[in-house]
Amino acid sequence: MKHDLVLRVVAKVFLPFILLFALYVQFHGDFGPGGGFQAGVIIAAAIIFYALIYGLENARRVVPEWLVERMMAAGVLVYAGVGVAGLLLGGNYLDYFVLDLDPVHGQHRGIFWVEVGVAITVSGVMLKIFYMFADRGTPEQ
Amino acid sequence: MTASAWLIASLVVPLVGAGVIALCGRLPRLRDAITMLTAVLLFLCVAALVPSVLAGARPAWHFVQALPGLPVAFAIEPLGMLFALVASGLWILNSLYSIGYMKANQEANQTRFYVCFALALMATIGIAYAANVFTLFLFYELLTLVTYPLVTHHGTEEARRGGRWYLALLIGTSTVLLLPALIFTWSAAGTTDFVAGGILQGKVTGAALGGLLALYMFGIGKAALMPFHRWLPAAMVAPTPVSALLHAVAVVKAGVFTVVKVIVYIFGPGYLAASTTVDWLVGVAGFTMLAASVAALRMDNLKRRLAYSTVSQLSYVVFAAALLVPLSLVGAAIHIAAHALGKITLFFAAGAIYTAAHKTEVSQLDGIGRRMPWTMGAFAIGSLSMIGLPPAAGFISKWYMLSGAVAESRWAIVAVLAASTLLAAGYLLPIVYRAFFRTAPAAGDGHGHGEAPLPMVLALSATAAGTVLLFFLPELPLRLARLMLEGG
Amino acid sequence: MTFAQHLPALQVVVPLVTAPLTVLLRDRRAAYGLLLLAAWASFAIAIALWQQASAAGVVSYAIGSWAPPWGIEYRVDRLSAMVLVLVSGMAAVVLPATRASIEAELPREQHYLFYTMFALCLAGLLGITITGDAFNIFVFLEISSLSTYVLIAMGRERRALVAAYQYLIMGTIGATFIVIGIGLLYLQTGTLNLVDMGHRLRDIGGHRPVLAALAFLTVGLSLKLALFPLHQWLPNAYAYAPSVVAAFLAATATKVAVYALLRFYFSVFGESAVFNRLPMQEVMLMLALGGMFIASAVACFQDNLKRLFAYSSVSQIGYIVLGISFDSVTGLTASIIHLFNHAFAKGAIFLLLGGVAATLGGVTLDRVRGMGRRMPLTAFGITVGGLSLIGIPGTAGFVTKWYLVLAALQKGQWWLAFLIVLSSLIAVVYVWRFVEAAYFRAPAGGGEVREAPWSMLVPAWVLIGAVLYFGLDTSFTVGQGSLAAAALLRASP
Amino acid sequence: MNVAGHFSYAVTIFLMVAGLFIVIARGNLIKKLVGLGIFQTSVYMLYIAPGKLIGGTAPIVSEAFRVYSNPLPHVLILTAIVVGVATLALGLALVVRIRETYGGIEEDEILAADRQEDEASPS
Amino acid sequence: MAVTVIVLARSRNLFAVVVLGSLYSFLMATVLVALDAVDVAMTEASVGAGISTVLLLGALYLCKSEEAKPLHRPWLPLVVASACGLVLVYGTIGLPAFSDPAAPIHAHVVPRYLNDALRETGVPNVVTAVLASYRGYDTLGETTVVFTAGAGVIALLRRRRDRKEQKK
Repeated sequence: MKHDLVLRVVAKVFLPFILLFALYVQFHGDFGPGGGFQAGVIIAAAIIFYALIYGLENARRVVPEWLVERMMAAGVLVYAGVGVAGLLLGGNYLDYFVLDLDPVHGQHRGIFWVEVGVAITVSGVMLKIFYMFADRGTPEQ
Repeated sequence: MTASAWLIASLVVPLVGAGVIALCGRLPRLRDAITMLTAVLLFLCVAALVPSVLAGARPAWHFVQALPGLPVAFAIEPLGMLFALVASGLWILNSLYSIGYMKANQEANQTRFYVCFALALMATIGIAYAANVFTLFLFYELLTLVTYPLVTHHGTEEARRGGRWYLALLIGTSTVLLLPALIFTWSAAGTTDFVAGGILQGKVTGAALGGLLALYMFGIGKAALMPFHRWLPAAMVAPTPVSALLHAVAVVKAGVFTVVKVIVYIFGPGYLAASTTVDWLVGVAGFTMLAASVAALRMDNLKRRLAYSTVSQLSYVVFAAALLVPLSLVGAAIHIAAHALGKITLFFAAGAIYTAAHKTEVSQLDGIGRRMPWTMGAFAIGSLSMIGLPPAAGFISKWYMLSGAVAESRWAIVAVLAASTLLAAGYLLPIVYRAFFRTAPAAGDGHGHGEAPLPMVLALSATAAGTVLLFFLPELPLRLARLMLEGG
Repeated sequence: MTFAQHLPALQVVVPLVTAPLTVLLRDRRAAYGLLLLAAWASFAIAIALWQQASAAGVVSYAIGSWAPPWGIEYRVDRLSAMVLVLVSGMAAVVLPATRASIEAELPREQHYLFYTMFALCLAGLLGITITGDAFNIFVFLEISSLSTYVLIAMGRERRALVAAYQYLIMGTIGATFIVIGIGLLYLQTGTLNLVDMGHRLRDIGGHRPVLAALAFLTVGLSLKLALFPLHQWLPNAYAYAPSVVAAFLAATATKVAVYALLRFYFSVFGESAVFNRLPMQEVMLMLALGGMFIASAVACFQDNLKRLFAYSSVSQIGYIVLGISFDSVTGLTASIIHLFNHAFAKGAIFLLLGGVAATLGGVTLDRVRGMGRRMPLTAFGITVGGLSLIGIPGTAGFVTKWYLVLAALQKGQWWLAFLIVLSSLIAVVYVWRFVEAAYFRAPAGGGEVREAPWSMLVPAWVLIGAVLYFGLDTSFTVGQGSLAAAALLRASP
Repeated sequence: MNVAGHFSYAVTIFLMVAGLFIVIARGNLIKKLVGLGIFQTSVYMLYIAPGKLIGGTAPIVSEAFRVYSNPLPHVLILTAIVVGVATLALGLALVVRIRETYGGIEEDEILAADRQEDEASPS
Repeated sequence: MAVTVIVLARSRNLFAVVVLGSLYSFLMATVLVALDAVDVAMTEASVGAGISTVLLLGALYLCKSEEAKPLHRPWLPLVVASACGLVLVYGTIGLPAFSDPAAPIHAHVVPRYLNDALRETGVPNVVTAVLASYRGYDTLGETTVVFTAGAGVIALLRRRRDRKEQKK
């Protein structure tokens, strides 16, 4: 199906929207349903979608393996980092109050970064897994 | 050095010795020299303790608090002194003997052999010095473990089977019977220390007391009470020095020693006699004495015959102890020493015969006395001691047992003793007779052989001499034994 | 806020953060160094925490400064402190040995991932132990489990994969059971904080849902701690995993599950609910005995030493559960002590077996023939460990046996006392199969055989040393253990 | 007790039984995993359903509503779902490897293969 | 939903199984929405119906997609499973009825979330608030789980270069 023109065009049109939607889910998570995890999944889905249509190689060119693997780790670090930041700023671990002069803003900030962390890791992992399975699929030579 | 310093020394010396022996495995001569050295040192350490113990002192050492209320501690009382003295003293001769034996028979794994031997001695001393049943149990198990490699020394299928029996019976009895008994004692009396007059008065009564006694008596498998005696013949697959020291002195004596200790210092003869019946124990011991003797009669293999004789002789001690009267208890104590000397002589002789003439069966011994006069002479003396005739040490111990029984006017017991004496004569004297008064088979395969290597002959002559000596001056053991009863 | 107050959080966070870092680094030496650092750090933290706990009784830490029960609480009491010390300590001791064996057993580009997984496993186990929140237990249980599956699957033989898969299935079922149990509890108490739960359950009393929750948690945790007859996953998992993994898991994973069980029984349900309303005591007793005898018996017929000692693990777990089933201070003490004693012995044995596998190319009985002469240190180490499994006086195992028998006698159950000592005789059989092979049989293959690498010998002998030391001086294990046991029983409603 | 009030529990239990059954009974490794998934899903119901309040709305605070359904179970289940998918991924990875080394994904085949190995090379 | 599961249990074609699985997830998601668990529903839809399906299909693509007939009779498993079910029935009987406002889960702990979350965290979506803040630590754990899975899959599925060289 790589050469199906319609699909390619449709995909080209759709991808930005999917990613946009992902971002929406990500940051609107505070007010409506959604959050880092869902967003991460959607991002991953978008890329996978892309890979299915344009082929694994192109996908790899857009989102290279090393980046994916880094993302996996980075996300967790961001999350844990927020916690450590709380420590350094004199609170308990994962204490968001101290992240800003105004505790509520602190909470907001903390939650925001935490969600970012989740999104990064999740999308990274999902992509990586997909790549791995796809790898196994292609016969070795 | 203070007494307790000597005490620690006599535990450390064999340990260090074992370590050094292990290190110079590459240099046989040095290794053997060190074995001898260790043995002598150990004996000196032990001997150095005798005066103070005779003077009534009780050297003690608190090593470590193993469990709350259960220290690993040592305290020397007369009986332990006697036992340690016998074991360490005989180790010197035995080392001399085994050096000759192992060389002459080109045994393998000699280093392992000497290391385990040293460790076994350490364990024995630990048993002798133990201040409570817990410590005693610790070294009791240690002794089993370190002697196992000696039993299995040859590594043949037969040796392994013997080893399995050895472990199965010794570990089995000690774990399944002795350990619960120990723990029960502790939970009942709150202590396991050896105290003159016992620690169980009023704490354990009636049936429980009888049951506990049974657990102890059968749990101490090293005492080889029937039906747990099978390990002793099985252990005869070991090289003769092992049979000699361990199965004539260290291990089995550790068993009967424990029996006496438990009866005297845990139950307390008075309390035991007052509160429960021990006739069954006397019965079992008596039965073992006779049955083992009968079995010995039917053994053609020399070492196995001696092994069964050991089983029966051990029961003398249990038997005497179970009479619970002072005289017989003294007899029991003395018998530990007497039988040790006599039996080690017999085994030495057996080993000498094997080494010189490669003969293991009684029926092959016709006329061997002419070729090996020293050996067989010693054998004769040992036999006398076993039977209990003067001028051998066995007479004294048997004398005390008998007089104890007579004083109690328990004629059945006198009868049993007499019967077993006859049996002992029955299974030992024929050997002497064959050796001296039968002519060797003309085409004897082993003709041309003379005495065994010098070290062995020296050793066995020495032990034989000791047997006689103990008969003429039994002062030291007697005093120790009496001290024990006066409430060590 | 001083540094000391944040130790509870750091205890878990340190290894947790190490994992992604190792992935970022992607270099096996750096990863190894980092992990080693983290392990020793968390060991130090654990000891510090233990001192705090034994001083203050309970150390509570509100994560995110949300007071429990709204936020997640970290709660360190004597027992959890001890387990923390055990787990982190084992990691710290085992790790130095991993380098050599991993480089021997794994393809190069997997090394750093192995360390990642190890870090995650450590973090998960520590998390289970330290947390005071029911659902948090589940989360960290999953962290440790998932990483464990991977670690096992990294084994050399292809059977490692199947073993890991079976463990994954059974482990997940177990975890789900635990979630159901927690859910039932939550539905009745409305809280997830263990202590809070305990209080509210006391008011509710033991009506049906509580008992159902009890049942589900028991089954789930029993799967995790390989209580007979739910142990099928364990032998293969230990036998085919990389040796160091086997050593680490044998020493920690099941122990942590036992800890969780104790926690739920005595801190949440309360022993009255556990042992009075249900025939728990009898059930556990029977299962424990079954494990002690049947598993040991099976062990006697194994030719692969790893499998042999894996089955022996099952039977040893029987001892631990038996101690719990006594529902007395002495019994609990025995269980808690045995957590340590068995961890030391088994850890050492599996480490040394790793060395054997590396040098002799296998751990079957006929391969180890005559190794007593060729690799004396290794052989003797395994022997001492085995003696401890038997419970020979002078080794740590004896202390456990002592307390188990004592507990039985205090209940006046003579028959039980005899069964306990009898089961230890079976241990003699399977240990002696090794001893005879190692010392009293001629080597099968010729060729010069060296000792196992020092990097494996030293850690193993550290553990053996512990076995011997705690066999003679039990002031730490027994002292702390009895205190913890008393605290548990006192705290439990 | 009213049956209707416990309908949700009934569903939960049914799903659970079915899932568990698939896991244990089926020999196919992938199918086992699917069953496992269902088994885990059953737990979602157990948590979420009791959290619902009739007349309540999703727990997103605004002036419009007063009654909200219980958010805490939602949080827990979010975590549970994630754990579930993580497990699934790992399991599948294992299955793929098994398939590569054994050439099959039927439990029986694999066990048979191992047995043959044992017979081929004792110890 | 029940129907789906039964069919799923019976069907032997793995492809069908997978499709049914995702269908099942969708149903589950709708039910969850009905239960006001929008976040969960969203996740279930994206994960259960999305990712899982993709993964399963990927795995199928690598393995054969027909299931052999199970050799052993499925009675024992049925018994085991039903036994667990019965215990759960037994357990749930005592539980508060559906949507009972007095149930402890509504009475305890949660009220604070509902009443104060907005003020304390400034996030109206209480789920997010609890998820990321009150029980943020759980979520950290959850993220770690995901990470673990990812790293694990890498460890399991990465091509073994050196091994192939050995083969050659």
